[in-house]
Amino acid sequence: MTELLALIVAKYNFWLYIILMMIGLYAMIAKNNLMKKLVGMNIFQTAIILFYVSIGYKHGATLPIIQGDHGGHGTHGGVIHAAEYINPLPHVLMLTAIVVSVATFGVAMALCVRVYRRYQTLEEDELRIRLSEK
Amino acid sequence: MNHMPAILVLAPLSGAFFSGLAAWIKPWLSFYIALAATCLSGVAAICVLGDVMAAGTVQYRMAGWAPPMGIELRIDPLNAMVLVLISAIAFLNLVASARSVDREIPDRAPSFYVMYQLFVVGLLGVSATGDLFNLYVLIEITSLTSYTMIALGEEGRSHLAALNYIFIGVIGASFYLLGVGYLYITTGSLNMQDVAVILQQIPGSSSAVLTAFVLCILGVWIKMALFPLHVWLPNAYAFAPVGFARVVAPLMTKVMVYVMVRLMVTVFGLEYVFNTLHLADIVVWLGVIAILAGAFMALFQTDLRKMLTYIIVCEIGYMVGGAWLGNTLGMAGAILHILNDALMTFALFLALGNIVYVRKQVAFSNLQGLFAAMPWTMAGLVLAALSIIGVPPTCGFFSKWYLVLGAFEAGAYHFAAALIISSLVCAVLFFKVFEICFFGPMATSHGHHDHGGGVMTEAPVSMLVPLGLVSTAIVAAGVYAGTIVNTLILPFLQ
Amino acid sequence: MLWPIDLIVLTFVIFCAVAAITVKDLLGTAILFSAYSFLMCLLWAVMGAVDVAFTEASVGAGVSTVFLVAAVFRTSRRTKD
Amino acid sequence: MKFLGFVIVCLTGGLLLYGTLDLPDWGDPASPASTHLSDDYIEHILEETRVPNLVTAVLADYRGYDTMFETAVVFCAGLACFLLLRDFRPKKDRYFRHIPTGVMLHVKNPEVRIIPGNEFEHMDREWVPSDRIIKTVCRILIPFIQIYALYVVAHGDFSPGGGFQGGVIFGSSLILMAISYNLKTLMKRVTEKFLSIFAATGVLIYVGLGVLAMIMGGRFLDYGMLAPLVPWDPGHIRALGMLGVEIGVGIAVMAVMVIIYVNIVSEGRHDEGL
Amino acid sequence: MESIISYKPLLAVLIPVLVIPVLMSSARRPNVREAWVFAAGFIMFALVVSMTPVILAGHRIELTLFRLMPGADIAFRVDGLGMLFALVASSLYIVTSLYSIGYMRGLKEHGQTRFVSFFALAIASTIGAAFSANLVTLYLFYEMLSLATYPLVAHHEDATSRISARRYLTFILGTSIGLVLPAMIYCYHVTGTLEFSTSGIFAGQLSKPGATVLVLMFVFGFAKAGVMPFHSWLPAAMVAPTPVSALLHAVAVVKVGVFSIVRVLTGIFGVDLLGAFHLGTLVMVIASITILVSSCIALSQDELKRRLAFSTISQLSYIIFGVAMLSSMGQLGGVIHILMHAFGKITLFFCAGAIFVATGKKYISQMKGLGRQMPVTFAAFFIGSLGVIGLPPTGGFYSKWHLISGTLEAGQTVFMVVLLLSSFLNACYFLPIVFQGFFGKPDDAPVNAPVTVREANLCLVVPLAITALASMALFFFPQMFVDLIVLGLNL
Repeated sequence: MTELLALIVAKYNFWLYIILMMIGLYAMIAKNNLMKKLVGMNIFQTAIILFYVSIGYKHGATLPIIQGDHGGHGTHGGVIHAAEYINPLPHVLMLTAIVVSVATFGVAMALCVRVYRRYQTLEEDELRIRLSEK
Repeated sequence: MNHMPAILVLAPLSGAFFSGLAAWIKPWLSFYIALAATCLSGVAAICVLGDVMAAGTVQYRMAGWAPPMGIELRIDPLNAMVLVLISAIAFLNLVASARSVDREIPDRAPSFYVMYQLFVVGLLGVSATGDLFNLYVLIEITSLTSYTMIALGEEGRSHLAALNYIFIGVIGASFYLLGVGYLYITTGSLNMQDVAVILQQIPGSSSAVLTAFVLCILGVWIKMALFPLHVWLPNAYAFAPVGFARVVAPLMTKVMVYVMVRLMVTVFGLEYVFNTLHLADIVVWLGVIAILAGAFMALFQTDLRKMLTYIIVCEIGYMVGGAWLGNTLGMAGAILHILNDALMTFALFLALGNIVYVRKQVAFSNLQGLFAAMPWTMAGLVLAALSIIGVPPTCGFFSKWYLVLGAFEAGAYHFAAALIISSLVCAVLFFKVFEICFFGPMATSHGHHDHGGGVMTEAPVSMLVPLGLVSTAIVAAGVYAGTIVNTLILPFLQ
Repeated sequence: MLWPIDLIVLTFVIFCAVAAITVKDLLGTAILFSAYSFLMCLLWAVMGAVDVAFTEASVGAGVSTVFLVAAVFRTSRRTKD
Repeated sequence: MKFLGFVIVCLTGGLLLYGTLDLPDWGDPASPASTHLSDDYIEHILEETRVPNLVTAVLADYRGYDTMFETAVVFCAGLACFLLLRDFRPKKDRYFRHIPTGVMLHVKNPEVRIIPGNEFEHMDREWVPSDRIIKTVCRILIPFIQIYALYVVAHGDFSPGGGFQGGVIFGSSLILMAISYNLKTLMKRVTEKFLSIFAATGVLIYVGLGVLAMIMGGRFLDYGMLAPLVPWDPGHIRALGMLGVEIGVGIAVMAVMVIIYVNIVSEGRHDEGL
Repeated sequence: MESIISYKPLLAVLIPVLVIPVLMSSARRPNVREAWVFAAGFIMFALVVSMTPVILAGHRIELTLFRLMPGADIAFRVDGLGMLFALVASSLYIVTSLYSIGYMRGLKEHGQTRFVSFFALAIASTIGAAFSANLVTLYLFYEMLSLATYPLVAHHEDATSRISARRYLTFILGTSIGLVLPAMIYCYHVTGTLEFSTSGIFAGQLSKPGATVLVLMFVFGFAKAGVMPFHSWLPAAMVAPTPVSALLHAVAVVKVGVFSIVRVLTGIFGVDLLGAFHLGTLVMVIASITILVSSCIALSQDELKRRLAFSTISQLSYIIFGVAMLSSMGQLGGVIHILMHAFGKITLFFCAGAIFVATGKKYISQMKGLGRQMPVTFAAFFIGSLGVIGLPPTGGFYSKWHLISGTLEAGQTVFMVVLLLSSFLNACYFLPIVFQGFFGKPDDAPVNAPVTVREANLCLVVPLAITALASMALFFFPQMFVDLIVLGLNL
């Protein structure tokens, strides 16, 4: 029982990101409305970001910003212990990922507006009908 | 210090923004800036190829940080080849686009050239980088630009195609990103070489590594439109403006194949892929299915453009199957086919572009009498088609040769059979087209008029010259196939 | 002891995600999506990824939502699913 | 379709779950991810770059090459919205208000020319009598938002934030202006040309700094090489370089956010929005 | 036998190719164009002849152009066999170009420039096939030939030519890609080389079933040889203008098919391997079936060119038959039949064309009494048919004689019967034409109409006279060619 709890505590973050990702993926594949698909896309990407952030997290460590007086003047101000600070690399990657996702989001949005201007609908089934009839 | 690897990528990048700014001064400036930028990167690529062949792998540490902390460009024979290919095709297509873009996207041509250069930057960066995450960012640049430029095509349909492409493409890219995440959490590094070294110590049975591998490969497959995941490709390429279809069709999928090979060979290592995992047979079967499905779907098209897009799907099967045969010959054949298929597809789409330029529509019904009308274009088309079919001395024959040899060596006779059948189907396809172009309205004119005496409505020279160059390249690549394999591909695989 | 808070926020996040893709009103979707992003950035802040949280707060909960609302304003608000 | 989607989703989820089995525990300090590279970063960044915010340091220096392309991606998005949506044809029917009388005119005939001035005022289709409270609050608020944005950009080396966040905040302040007043007010202040030139220039600042480093004899983006150009405080030269690229990123992102919003909200006509 | 490096083979192949742009450019001035054609033809012929003494002296001429893969280059090697074939093709090309002038202008055909250009391309690839040193090069020129012939077959650009051109490509390309290519790659996979060598390239790496499958793939795969059931493209291709049928579908194309099969049997498998697995007999059986069946079909054809086509099919199988006999006598007879049949059959086609141009008659039933109008033509036809049947005083006798004595030598009486029977059939479907031509009464003509001699124009009559005389001459002086074959197959 306890080790099961331990397992959950150890891993639940990963599992929940998987659940979120499945929600997003399902929305992207199965939803009928293009906007919904877009939102699903964003959820999907945020879930991945959550995964990366969870990779970066480190017990007993603090923000990846060097504290204390040895801020400016280099090495002489006491040694830095790697265990004190959270791994910055995943955060960096995820900043980029967020930017990429918002860029894709914007483009997709613009396309949705164009599609609506042309076909007056965003429901996929209706779009299919529109395409087949002409 | 040799900056060529950086210039290779930076020239089109800065070129893009400069031509974006120059458009506010004089719209036509942006085209020439783009031309200069792609030309420069082509020169740089050739220099890098020279260095690589002279002194082996070339490394360039971005910001001077040593990998794995910093990002490095790492260029070995394989990417040197791909880089030259990309920059050359980008440049030639730009030359050919000079006339066609103004006709297709009249009021937004400068922005098109900016996008175009960013697309080229993405492709070059993808094939130059030695960092897994940098690869993701650059893949996203290529995808974002191609979404946009595909949507510049036929009103309505092209937008839907692009949206569809966005959804599938994002899934693909995100899978790749996830795979990189799993790799990162197990190895703690992002540099390809470093990851490969660390993976040596991790037991092959690790489920995380397996998941990472499957996710990365799946993502790349989605991006390269391997058969069951190809649904986005035909519409996207068929409705895109020709000026862009000409460059995305030959390059996008091939670069993704390059990424697959890179992941298999450099990051995970052939040892892991073929001896630890036992997926090779399944994937070869996937390749077989892709080849046959692509070929037969192409058979049912009534529009030249759609037909070509399905041929791309078929060719992807060649490369994936060949790469997964698990022997040097197959891998060499697949890599050689990256080069050859890019050339062939480019030639095909150039010819297509010329035909579209003259005849607007390329449904089979309005291809009649093309041999008389545009003989030079058709000559290029015929050559490219023969190469696709696999007739010597065109390059298609030789990559097919290596692939079939590899299939025999691996005992994968179904793959060899699929290759042969696909060339037969392609022969049927293209000679159906040629028949229409050869006969058609001329059938009635049974008079004394001599061949070529008919009305010549040929495309402008700026579109014919690239076609001619590529056609010669096709033959040259065929004739020197042995040299290419021995000097570039085998050294890489060793 | 961090994980209970973490867990609670996560459940909220999942609730928002499911709601965002099920409501029939796209404007509601936009707002729920904004809430989702905000909770997400809370989660990341808890995990010490302040920069990421900051970005998500400004982008996900801010600009993306505005884009979404703008797009809904230019297209239709109702949807079948 | 729904069923297919469900199956695919379950397969993917299963694969990922299977993958998590061998993952190190969440937040395990001994996991390779938080030991191999991160230790090098955490221990060396400060004396190498003098930037306490590790994230900014890695983002703008160690992985500056990534960030450059990230900015390029943003630029792409802006350009894409312009390419896809921008529509130069003027609307056929326009709305005007005769200021002295307050009468609304609905002009259908494109030939009719009405110059908006102190007699006539151009109106949106969904025109509501402008709310003084909102206008006033926003007029007061916007400058503060913008100052805060500048702070975020400038202080990114020491505290959370950086060019991207700052740019987004600045952009959203402009968007707020467009919402609280109307789109024309914004487009009068920041024209399209201004925005697009900013977007391109922002990225060019980034690339330019990198190329400058190349010219000074270093690798691309090697800010350390810029020391001769900056007479004061060579120790912090890398920090200054990062600040420079952050500014570039900020400018580009600000411009692009506005471009995307404007094009989407007005379907590329730039006349009337929310 | 030492081997000499020389660019002559390459030149011989290149000259017809290089002349094509000139032809295209001089499309407006037909006489200039034809002059160029002749120039090219004579230069090529001269080159080929100039190499003959070297070959007869027992040397070889070799030239490697590109190294594709170890053991599979694009390379030329001139030996006796190739030289024989090249001589036949290049000499007949000149005659045919003279003939085609008369024919095309006589009928005022369209697209003459296209015609001569692709004709030149076809002959170039024929020479290339003759001189190729390994299977890859042979395959290259084989495909080149198939593609170069397509516009010629489809020349008329009407429905029937469309159908038959389609069938032509389907058979030729389909078999070459579907059967020859995999077989070739498999050979390379097993042995690592594709160079022709008289002892064969397989050093016991093949089992009997494997070898059998490969042999069948090659024999059927080179469908230009018209081995049944892959023969039906040839009658279809007869819609092409007669010069095409004459040179290509009686000499160049079909003989390239046969030549490839001969090369593969002797150069890839080698006599010993075939003998060890009794594959020679298998091939002989296939060949003799083709011989008999096609002869019977030929009997029932009324259109002259179709009848000739079917007789070609049977005659081609003679060659395969002879080579598959694996005895020196038989191989000599088979290979020299390439030469003899070429001259005989081209004469017959020329005659058919001449008759068509002069009288517009295609069907044998209409040709009663024509012989008195066109004595020269029918005399030549008579000689040609003698050559094909294999009676003295024509070269055909020589080859037929060797074939039969070869069967006797091997004691395979059954096959001798096949040969005699087929010769009898040949006589049955050729001689009546001549007989009717000279002594039959036209159905439509009045009883005692004055017979006026109305030969076709000289451009048509001269070539067919030449070839007829040549095939008679071959009866008396075959020695040089015999030497070539003996050297080529070192019997």
